[in-house]
Amino acid sequence: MASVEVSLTVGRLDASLALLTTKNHHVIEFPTMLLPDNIKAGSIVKIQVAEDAELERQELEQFQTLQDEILEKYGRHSPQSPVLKV
Amino acid sequence: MASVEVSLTVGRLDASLALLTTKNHHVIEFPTMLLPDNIKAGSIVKIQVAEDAELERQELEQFQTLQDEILEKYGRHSPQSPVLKV
Amino acid sequence: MLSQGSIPEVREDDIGSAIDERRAKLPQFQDLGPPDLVSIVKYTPSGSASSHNNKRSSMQLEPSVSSSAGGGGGGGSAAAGDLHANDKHKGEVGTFLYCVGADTSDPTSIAVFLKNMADAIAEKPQVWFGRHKPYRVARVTFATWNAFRQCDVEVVVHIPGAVQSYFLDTRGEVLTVAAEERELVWAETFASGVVRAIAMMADNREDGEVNNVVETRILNPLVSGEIGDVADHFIDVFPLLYARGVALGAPCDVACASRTNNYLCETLLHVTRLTRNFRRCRAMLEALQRDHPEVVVLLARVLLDADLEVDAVRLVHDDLSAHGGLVTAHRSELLCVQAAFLLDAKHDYAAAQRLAQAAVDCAPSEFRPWHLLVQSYVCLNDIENALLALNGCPVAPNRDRYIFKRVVSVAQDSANLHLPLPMDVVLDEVTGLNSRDIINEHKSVSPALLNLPAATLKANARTRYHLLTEIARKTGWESLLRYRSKLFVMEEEYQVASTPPTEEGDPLKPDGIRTKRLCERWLDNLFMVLYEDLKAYTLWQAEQLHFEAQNTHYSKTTTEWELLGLCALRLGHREEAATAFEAGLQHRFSAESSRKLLQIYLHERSRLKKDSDLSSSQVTAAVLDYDNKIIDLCVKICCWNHRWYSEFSVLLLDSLSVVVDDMGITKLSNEISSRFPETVVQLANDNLLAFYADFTDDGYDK
Amino acid sequence: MLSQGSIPEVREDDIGSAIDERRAKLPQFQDLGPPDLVSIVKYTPSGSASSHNNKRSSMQLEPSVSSSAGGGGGGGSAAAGDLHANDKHKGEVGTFLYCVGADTSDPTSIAVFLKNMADAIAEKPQVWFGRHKPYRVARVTFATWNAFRQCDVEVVVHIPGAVQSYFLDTRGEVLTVAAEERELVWAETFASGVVRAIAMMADNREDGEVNNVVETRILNPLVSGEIGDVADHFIDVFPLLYARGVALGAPCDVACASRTNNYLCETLLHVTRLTRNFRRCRAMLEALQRDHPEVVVLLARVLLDADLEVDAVRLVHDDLSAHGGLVTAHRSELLCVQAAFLLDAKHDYAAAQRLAQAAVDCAPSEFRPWHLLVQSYVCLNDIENALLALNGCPVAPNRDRYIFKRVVSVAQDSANLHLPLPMDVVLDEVTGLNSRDIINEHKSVSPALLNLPAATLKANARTRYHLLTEIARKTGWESLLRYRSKLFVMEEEYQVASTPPTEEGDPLKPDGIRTKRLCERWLDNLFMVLYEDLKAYTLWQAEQLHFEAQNTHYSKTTTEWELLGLCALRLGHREEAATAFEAGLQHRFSAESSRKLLQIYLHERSRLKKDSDLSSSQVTAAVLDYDNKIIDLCVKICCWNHRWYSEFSVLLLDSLSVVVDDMGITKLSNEISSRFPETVVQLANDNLLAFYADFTDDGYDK
Repeated sequence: MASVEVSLTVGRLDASLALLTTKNHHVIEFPTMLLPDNIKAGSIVKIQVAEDAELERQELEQFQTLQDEILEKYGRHSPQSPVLKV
Repeated sequence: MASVEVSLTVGRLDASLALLTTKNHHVIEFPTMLLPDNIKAGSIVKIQVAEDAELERQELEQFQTLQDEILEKYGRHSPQSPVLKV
Repeated sequence: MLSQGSIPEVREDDIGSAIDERRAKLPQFQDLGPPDLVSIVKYTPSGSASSHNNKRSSMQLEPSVSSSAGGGGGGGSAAAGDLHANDKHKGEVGTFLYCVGADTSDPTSIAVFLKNMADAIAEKPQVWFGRHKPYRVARVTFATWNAFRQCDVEVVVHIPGAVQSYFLDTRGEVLTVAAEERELVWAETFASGVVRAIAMMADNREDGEVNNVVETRILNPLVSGEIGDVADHFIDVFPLLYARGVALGAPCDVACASRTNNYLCETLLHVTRLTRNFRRCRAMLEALQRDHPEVVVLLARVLLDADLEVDAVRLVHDDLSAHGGLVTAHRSELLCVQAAFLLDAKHDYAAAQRLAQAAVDCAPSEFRPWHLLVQSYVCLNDIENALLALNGCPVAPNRDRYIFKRVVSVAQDSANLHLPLPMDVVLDEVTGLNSRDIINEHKSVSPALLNLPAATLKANARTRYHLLTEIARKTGWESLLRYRSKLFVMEEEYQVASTPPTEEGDPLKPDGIRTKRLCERWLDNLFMVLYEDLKAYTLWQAEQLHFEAQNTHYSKTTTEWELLGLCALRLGHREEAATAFEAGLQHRFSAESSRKLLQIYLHERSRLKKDSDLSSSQVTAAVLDYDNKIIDLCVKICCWNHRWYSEFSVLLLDSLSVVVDDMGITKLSNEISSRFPETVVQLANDNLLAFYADFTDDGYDK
Repeated sequence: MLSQGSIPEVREDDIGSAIDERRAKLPQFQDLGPPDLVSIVKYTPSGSASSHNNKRSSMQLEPSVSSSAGGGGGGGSAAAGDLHANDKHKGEVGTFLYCVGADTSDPTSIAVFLKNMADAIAEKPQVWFGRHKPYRVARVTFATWNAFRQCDVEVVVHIPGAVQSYFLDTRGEVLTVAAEERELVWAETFASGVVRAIAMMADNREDGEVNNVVETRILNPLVSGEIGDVADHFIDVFPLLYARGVALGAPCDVACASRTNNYLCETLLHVTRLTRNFRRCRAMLEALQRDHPEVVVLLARVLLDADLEVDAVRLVHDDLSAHGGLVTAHRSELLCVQAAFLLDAKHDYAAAQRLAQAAVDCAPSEFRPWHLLVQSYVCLNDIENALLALNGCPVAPNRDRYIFKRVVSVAQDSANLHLPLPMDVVLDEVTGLNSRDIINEHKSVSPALLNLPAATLKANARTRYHLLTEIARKTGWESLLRYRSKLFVMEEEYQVASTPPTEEGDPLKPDGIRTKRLCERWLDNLFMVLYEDLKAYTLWQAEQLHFEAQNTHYSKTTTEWELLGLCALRLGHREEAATAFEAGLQHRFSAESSRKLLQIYLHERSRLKKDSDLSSSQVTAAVLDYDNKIIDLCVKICCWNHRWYSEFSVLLLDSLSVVVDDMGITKLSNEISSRFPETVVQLANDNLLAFYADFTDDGYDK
């Protein structure tokens, strides 16, 4: 499964955003919320990002079930009091 | 070691920023650069962030070595041609 | 009903200066652009001048071939400024007004419209700044913005004489249009005009469709056509323009306009609903869908408007199930259609919430998915998630509704403003209202009531405020505050947390900030706004109770009642709002109170019809009662609009249509005749009843 | 050298209007604020008026006790406006000018300064708009901005009569200052004035210290004191103000001002360097460091300025090693000091790069760390990383250098401007320059050369452009373009990549965008700017070669030579730049060319001294040659500055100090006397030599 793993240095950080730098001169605004609690300016963090195919499949399945329920409930019968015919 | 792990849904994304949503109604601007290549709108990603204490220690050591070298090279001898005495 | 009294005019300091100013401002026109401009040159005829003119040939309705728009022939590059340099008369005076809703589908239609206006002015001596002036019109120029092509279309009618028409690009240069493109350009020009008229009414419906540019004549674009049925024509040209609809911009609850989410599409849906032209529109969209799959969004909405629920549900289901995991560009919009349907029509809040969440996930920066998500949570009584989702709503502080703006600035009390009182329709209570008295009434209102901040919220801020008031209605104020401090970090806590680490590298933040989150500043502000509204409302209710307990009459002016009613309405207290508006309307007419009351009545009436606790005869009697009140309000508002040069209101057409559905056009007409003077009856027939009878797709009973 | 000819004035339409306007604008004053304002009321004495005045007592230099600043006594809340309501004379005229560098350490110093100015005006009939006017001065008002306390300090001198002083808050209300705070407030006021004068010179050094507000009299704050040694005083009060230095703002290469990185600290370092007052400053900072560890940053810089390298290196090393992994707030600044030292003084590029990178890592949004990082890479010939780091530089488009701005707007050609020619110093070549001729010369320059975009780059954009030109010098243009397209995604590629996925959920982006990155728009723009400079430079060089090959004289005006020289200088072609400036200066004097040439000479001179290929006598001869050229330029620029009412230039004091170090003050004085007329010699003595002799900490040989 494709995944990205990088090490970054934590520069400034406030309640919402942290500035992380990479070795090749990227500066990345990163949500502080996604940083562990013990992180402070000067820390080095390892970030791993991977696609969660299994969860994606589950969600898709649940969504399809919901769609089918909606069709069953509201798409099988003629409306009770059609105001108009087209 | 403290680490954060979250699952997020990828909404819009462009060359620099992706918008990710959490189940509890956070919207997070995330650098596209840190997403794997196969990610597209609708994907679910797992993000893990952890402090890299070992790398931190190494970097600190290297930095200290550099400092000591600088002291050795430039801080041990009197300057060659002092213009002023204080 | 074109009469001298229904044409407002602004006198120019220099003849033609309004057109010049418009041309200079073309580069600033955005999206839908401003209303059309009518520039008039008129004169009081002397012997020599009129004999000079009589030498001219009679009016020629076809555009002169020498102009570029006239067929791409020779001489098309003449500077537009030169085209005015004819027809000098002694004692000429230049005037202008704005105009909306005129048929701009070809130069002939525009010329006929201008000629009618010229005739009205010349019909009899005009009352002109206190004197009677026997004006003749030398020429009339019409300028209308083609929003698709970003060009201004000008038509000049010389009387007597020729008609010229040309297209100007944003630099004011004459644009050459190839003969084969001519039809398309005029279709664009026509649609731009219809969209402007409808979009303004739709965007400002909550604000009573009020237009602040008083020197504007507003016509119903759906009945003003010289070309036959305007609605049919609009539906027919829609496919030609569809792919460029984004150029027109979108309502302010859209963050980023798309092909299916813009003013052109919104207008199509309004036109179709108003004229009940569902069959034609459905066929058109089904054909269009073959090349543009995303049209499914519009098709679903039309089917729902046409009460073809089953068809709509299937259509949406099939599209949402077809693409597997891939997220189509229109997925979020379609999910919103489905969510809104489940929420409003089916009260299936749990399903609506999941759909809204799915819409948010694939378009996190769009507004509507978030609004629907909050709404679902409110309906599910899930206050915490409702507040969190509200806090997550994206905002666009600079977006605003489409309103008409002046191209030529005119002071409110300008000595150049000619604002006649239309004497052709007289309903004392309405048309005789003294605006000075109302201003004085305003001045006497307590500032606390007059300056409630909720009254000035704009665009999406108002929507988000509405969502907050719905939450507050479920929780009450005290409990709302508890929720707030449980979920959100307060500003002070934030300040501490965001201070950069000093000396020793402070720990990141105080405990708890991770589980709580920052309350967006705008939401914090809305809490304050809500507090002010609640304070005013509570004070009023307590006062009134106190007076009633003492058997004293609780006396307020109409303006005060109106402000109290609006406050109650914002807080969702519909019944108290109605009481306030009704109390105010007992003293005198108020357009704003009438419009709000009209909307309350419509709402109550529809609730009644669904009320299963009442017997059918009870319902019928109660509905009839509401119908009569609705008729009364609609006719009065129609008179008021006419007095301010507007003959078009989507609100009135929508409102009265439910009455027509109940009693048919003939009975409604009789009702109106029995209650109102002849001129008012005529106006109601022209502006309202004739529309149902002659301009709709036989959805109404005679 | 205060004479009538060195006081510019602007005539007021209403007496006192400048002071009124300043008061009205107090809420807009930011950071350092505007220059001081001197408002003068003068009159031509008639019999009655002067007898009226003679009743008054003689001038009283102590502030009147009734004013709040005078000791916190009674009546302190009187509105400041009332304090002017005395002294009405017939034929009164109001004038004003700005002033910088006056000693504002107490009301007495200010009063003496104002009295001297009044005496100069009354000394003899003033040439006033073409007529001789025997003016007397009725009163002078002085207003100076206390940037620490955000208040304006006003001193009014009535002649003859009392002195009043008071503090106004930003609303224009008189501020009550407790007696025990008085000393502190005056220390703030004093320091604010010194910082304004020095910061303006330092920030605009690259622009020739040019001040565009012509009606300004600029004095050297370090010699203007009535209180003894200004530099000593500044160093002594520094600890009192240190903690509030952030209020003064910081130079534009600082993103966020800190306690050790702001105009107050910069001024301390300039004052210490100019006056060679290192001992006093070091002792003060060492004491201050006990409570404020971050002062180590300033201490290290002072030690380096004092050539105490070993002390500095140890100090920095110890601090950077002391905190373990914890990042102190001043760490990034200290790393920058260390990196700059290794880069500039030691040419240890590899170490400098690692330190700059460490500085970037702990302050990624600061400017200087990035600039140093790029610089290190350039020196290491690592072009790719230099470009990537340049692209990473944070930007602040709205930050600009500190310049003097008008508080009262005056048109360039205003009939109220009184701009006398100071006749006390005459050096024909310089003071006789006809500005009309120069304007005409400007008009004849080809627009391509006149409008080179690099010339108008501001603040950090200029720094970043300089870094880009250094890269270009290493690579050449063609190779630079290859690097660019290898490293960066072009705008068009980006557009494709950022299009949202349509139908089928497009793959994220075309191949390769991951390894490349977006070129920031400003960097893209700088490439264009560089291209224009290179084009102009290449064209010039080719033309000149062509002329020389044909043995034709290559003829240019001074303005053209100047523009070519500036272009060459920007591109790092120092030798060609010098040739151009020298060629231009053969026709006529130019202040800009002279200043740039001065800087080139200083640079070459210092290179010479380090050149080990030359014999010591060769070096001495060549250095002497440069010294003579430097003397010549400095004296001429000094005359030019004096002609424009400015007696202060950090550039000149710094430049001439190297000559003083070579030959001593006496020899330098003799050199000047032998070459220039008496008045010029006097000026150079007053404005330059006297400074080294009397206002420095015996760092110079007599």
